[in-house]
Amino acid sequence: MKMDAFRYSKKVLEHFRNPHNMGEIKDADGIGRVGNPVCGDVMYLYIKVKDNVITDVKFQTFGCVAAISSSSILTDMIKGMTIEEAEKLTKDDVLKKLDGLAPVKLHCSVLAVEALRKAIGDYRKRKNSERQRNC
Amino acid sequence: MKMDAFRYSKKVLEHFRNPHNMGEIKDADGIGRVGNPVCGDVMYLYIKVKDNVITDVKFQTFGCVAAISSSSILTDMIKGMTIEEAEKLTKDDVLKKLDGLAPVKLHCSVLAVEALRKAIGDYRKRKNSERQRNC
Amino acid sequence: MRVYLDNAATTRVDPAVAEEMKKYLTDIYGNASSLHAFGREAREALERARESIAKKINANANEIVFTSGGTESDNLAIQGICLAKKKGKLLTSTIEHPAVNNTMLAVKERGFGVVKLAVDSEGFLNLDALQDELSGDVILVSIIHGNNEIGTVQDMKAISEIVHDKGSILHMDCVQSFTKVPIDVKKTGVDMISMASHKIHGPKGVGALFVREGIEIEPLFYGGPHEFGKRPGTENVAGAVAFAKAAELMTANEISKIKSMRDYLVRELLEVEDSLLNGPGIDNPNRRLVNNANITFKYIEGESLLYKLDDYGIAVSTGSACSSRSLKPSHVLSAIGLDHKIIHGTVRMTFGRFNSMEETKYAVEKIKLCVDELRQISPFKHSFDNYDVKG
Amino acid sequence: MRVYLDNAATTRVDPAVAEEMKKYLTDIYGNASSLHAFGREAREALERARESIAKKINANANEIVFTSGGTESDNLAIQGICLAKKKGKLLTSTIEHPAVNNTMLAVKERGFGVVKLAVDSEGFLNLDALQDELSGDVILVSIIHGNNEIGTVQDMKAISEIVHDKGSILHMDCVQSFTKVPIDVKKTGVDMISMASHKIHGPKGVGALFVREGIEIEPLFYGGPHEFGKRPGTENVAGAVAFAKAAELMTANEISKIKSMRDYLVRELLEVEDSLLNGPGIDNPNRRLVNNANITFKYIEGESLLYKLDDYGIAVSTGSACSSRSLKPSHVLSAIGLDHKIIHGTVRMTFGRFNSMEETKYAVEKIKLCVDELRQISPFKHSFDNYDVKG
Ligand SMILES: Cc1ncc(COP(=O)(O)O)c(C=O)c1O
Ligand SMILES: Cc1ncc(COP(=O)(O)O)c(C=O)c1O
Repeated sequence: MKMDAFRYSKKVLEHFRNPHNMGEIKDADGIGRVGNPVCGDVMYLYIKVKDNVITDVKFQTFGCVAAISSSSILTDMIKGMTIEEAEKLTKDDVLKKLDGLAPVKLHCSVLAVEALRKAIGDYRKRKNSERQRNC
Repeated sequence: MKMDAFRYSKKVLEHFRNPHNMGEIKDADGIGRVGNPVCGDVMYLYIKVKDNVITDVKFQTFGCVAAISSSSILTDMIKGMTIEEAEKLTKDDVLKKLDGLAPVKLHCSVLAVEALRKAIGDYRKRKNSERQRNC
Repeated sequence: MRVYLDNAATTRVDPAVAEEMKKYLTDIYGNASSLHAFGREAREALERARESIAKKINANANEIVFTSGGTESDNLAIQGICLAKKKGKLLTSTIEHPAVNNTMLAVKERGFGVVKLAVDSEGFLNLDALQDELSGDVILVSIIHGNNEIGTVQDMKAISEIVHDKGSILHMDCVQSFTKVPIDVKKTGVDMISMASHKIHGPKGVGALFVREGIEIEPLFYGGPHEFGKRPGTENVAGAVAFAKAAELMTANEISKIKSMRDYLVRELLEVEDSLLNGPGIDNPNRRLVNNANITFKYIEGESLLYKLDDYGIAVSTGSACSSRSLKPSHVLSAIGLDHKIIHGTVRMTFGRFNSMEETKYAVEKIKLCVDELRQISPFKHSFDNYDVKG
Repeated sequence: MRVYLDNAATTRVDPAVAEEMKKYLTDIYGNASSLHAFGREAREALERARESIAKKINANANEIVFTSGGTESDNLAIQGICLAKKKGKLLTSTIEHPAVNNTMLAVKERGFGVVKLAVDSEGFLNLDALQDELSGDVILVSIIHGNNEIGTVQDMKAISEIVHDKGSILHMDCVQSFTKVPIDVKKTGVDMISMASHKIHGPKGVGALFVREGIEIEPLFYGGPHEFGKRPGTENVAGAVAFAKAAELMTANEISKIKSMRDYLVRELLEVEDSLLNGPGIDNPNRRLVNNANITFKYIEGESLLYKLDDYGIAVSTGSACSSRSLKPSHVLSAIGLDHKIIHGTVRMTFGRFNSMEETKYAVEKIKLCVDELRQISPFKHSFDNYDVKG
């Protein structure tokens, strides 16, 4: 139903009710912090990486239902992935897993993917500087 | 109540339900026939006159509730009047007796008074021609 | 006995409809635009009602805009197109309801061209005239589908084809015909149709406008994003649900029951001397609304007959309810060529689901009696000789 | 437990109102414009309802025009004046409901001047600004009386005096304030006020506009001569009767019961760390709607709180119901100067006659719990440090 486009899917509400991987990793290997100017949402993503594989991940999100569930599902998705695999994830992958989002809420899935990209970038930067330091 | 201005008074409905002096006088001394171009109503008024006094009166009306009750009340009013008294009647006298009429219906009381004027005119004309014949 | 024969003016709400409605007043009372459970329940009910109305005319749910009634629907269609198109010409008929007639007058004052098309003696639109007047600048054709006074049902498909041949848009006022005549917006191609709940045993204050997807109209008023941006205001959920329920209850059975009572009444009353039926014959339900009888009794006046019948508990009308306070002779009866002398002797009797054959027989008896009594008062008996009395 | 705390969006119809209404659906069902007994009964009911609504605001019955709701009333006032005056300037505030806001936008597009007047941090209109902007060409001032989001109740008399000093016309949107704040149109001199039934435990689909005798407005749509020529369409008798009944049931007792629940909730929730009340203080019922609580919880987002509470059966809102599907931060909260970071952490809880203290306590408990849970997910705990994350 057209007028019902705003409703959240069951999947979205499931993750909202019981968000997975919520919290902070004090000694993270990479941190992605992104804010969404459209609606004021903010997401922090923390990753632990070992042998190029994401071994742990946590998030903190200030935002709406869609933002929180996108965060939760994304953390589920990337745990165990290699950095390269994770890097290839798009907002559409997140959307699919969430059984879709209303058009006005699409940007929330973007937020999660952006946080991931930033966390990976941060992880690479740290590794680089580590390597440089090791040289 | 303003929006109720169209309702008929009890008096109007009484006369409508039981119109007085309804019918025709075959040997009338005066007949007034008037039509109302506004709403298509037509009224015929028949009078019998003796010694300048209206001794009998009857009407036939093709028209709405207001037209029929105006006819009825007018016939009641003029029975027993002298021609001069009857001639002085105005639509306001009729309206008063009917406890008023809605603005859109005012012309119905005019119709009755006009029929009366015409019947009196007819009566006078006949008397005149009679007198002339008697000369 | 009380006999309500004015179902074209409005109808008794079916107790089953009232019952259903109550649930959405006191139990499912949320705002259909609210996000919480109370709102979602209301939204679901509203959308079910929309689907149901859509189904009745073979439309899609997103083509149904709920309004406050027939008048608003007519205005939304006509003004809505005028506001969207900014200029142009509109075609309509000489037998429209005031909701269309007066809206046409209003847009005419705002600079739009308005042409009224003639009808024949039964009230059917002159299709040649329609064809002739259609030109590139005609932004809308608005024709009453089932006439509220004389029951004439226009040929929706034929009109639609002509209008679309010339690339224009067709609105039909189906306030009287909805559920009484089968309407299929896909088969006929009509672009907009007006409907009202209170004419089909639903509550007053609810109506709908079907607007074909792709037809752009501007709203009449502004506010929230309700009803696809075409009609703002907190949705009248209980009203919409009740409207849908009422439409569902108008079955073929009910329709044929109504028709048989109407047919009986018409046949009986046409036996009265100097009486005539206005509008199409009563046989074909696709040419005349099954619930409508419009009869002229010569030599008497309709309002007088109305009041006499009122004393017997019988409700009839002398025209449309909203013009009953006006003295002007019916423009519809004038349009079909009725002489002004006899126009005033016309009464409309319209049936509904709650009438019975017993009531109908009682009404016939009293109508005959009252016509007779009024004719006794009337100066005219068998002709209108001497009608044009001179000064 | 289900707790409905969204009574500013809409209310549960009082069973007594629904009962009364039913009578006018199934028993007194005539068309109020019909001449027969069925019509006269309906007319009498309609006019009694009109008298009753008029009395509530000390108006005359012929100054009450029934409409389909608050949105239509607002539009009839604003568009009605614009259509009548043809040109000129309109003044309004920065905290109007979309029914006024978007109508102002529409008339602006049609060439009218529109100026929005600022409010202070509690939402009260800047009277100096009003004075300054009033000039000879101001054809209408339209100000919301009781604000639907933050509950601010404007000083009707003071505003009216200023507006009339400059010879202009004052409309006030009283959709939220009607029956909750005493309104006296004679004492205050206000020229038009909008009201809606569904905000006071009456049915949806009914509203009214008070139009002072002598104020000329054009109708929004055209049809029969109903409602003093200002609003055509078959009169919604049952709706009007129900609206009047609902208004009668809003007694001082009910109001004070509502206020005490609201006050309890606000006091409790302000004990939550980093929470704040938006709008005027809760003490003076003439400065703040007695049923309104609008609270910001820092570091969380209102929609998330709404959905969490929904799981507990508690209905709250993040703004007006009709903007709940939009992402834009509340223009009302922006207008009172709330920082955009915390605007989104706002929820509105509004009480009605059917809430209980038990429900209120349950709601307080769950709100505290949910705020806490959401703050655990949030990256911000005691400050918005690091909010402006850079690319
Ligand atoms: C053909 C037609 N169109 C429009 C209307 C107006 O509908 P409403 O009175 O519900 O506004 C009516 C009935 O009054 C009607 O019969
Ligand atoms: C202040 C205010 N004005 C106008 C409206 C519009 O009223 P309605 O939704 O009944 O059309 C509302 C409520 O939605 C309101 O709160």
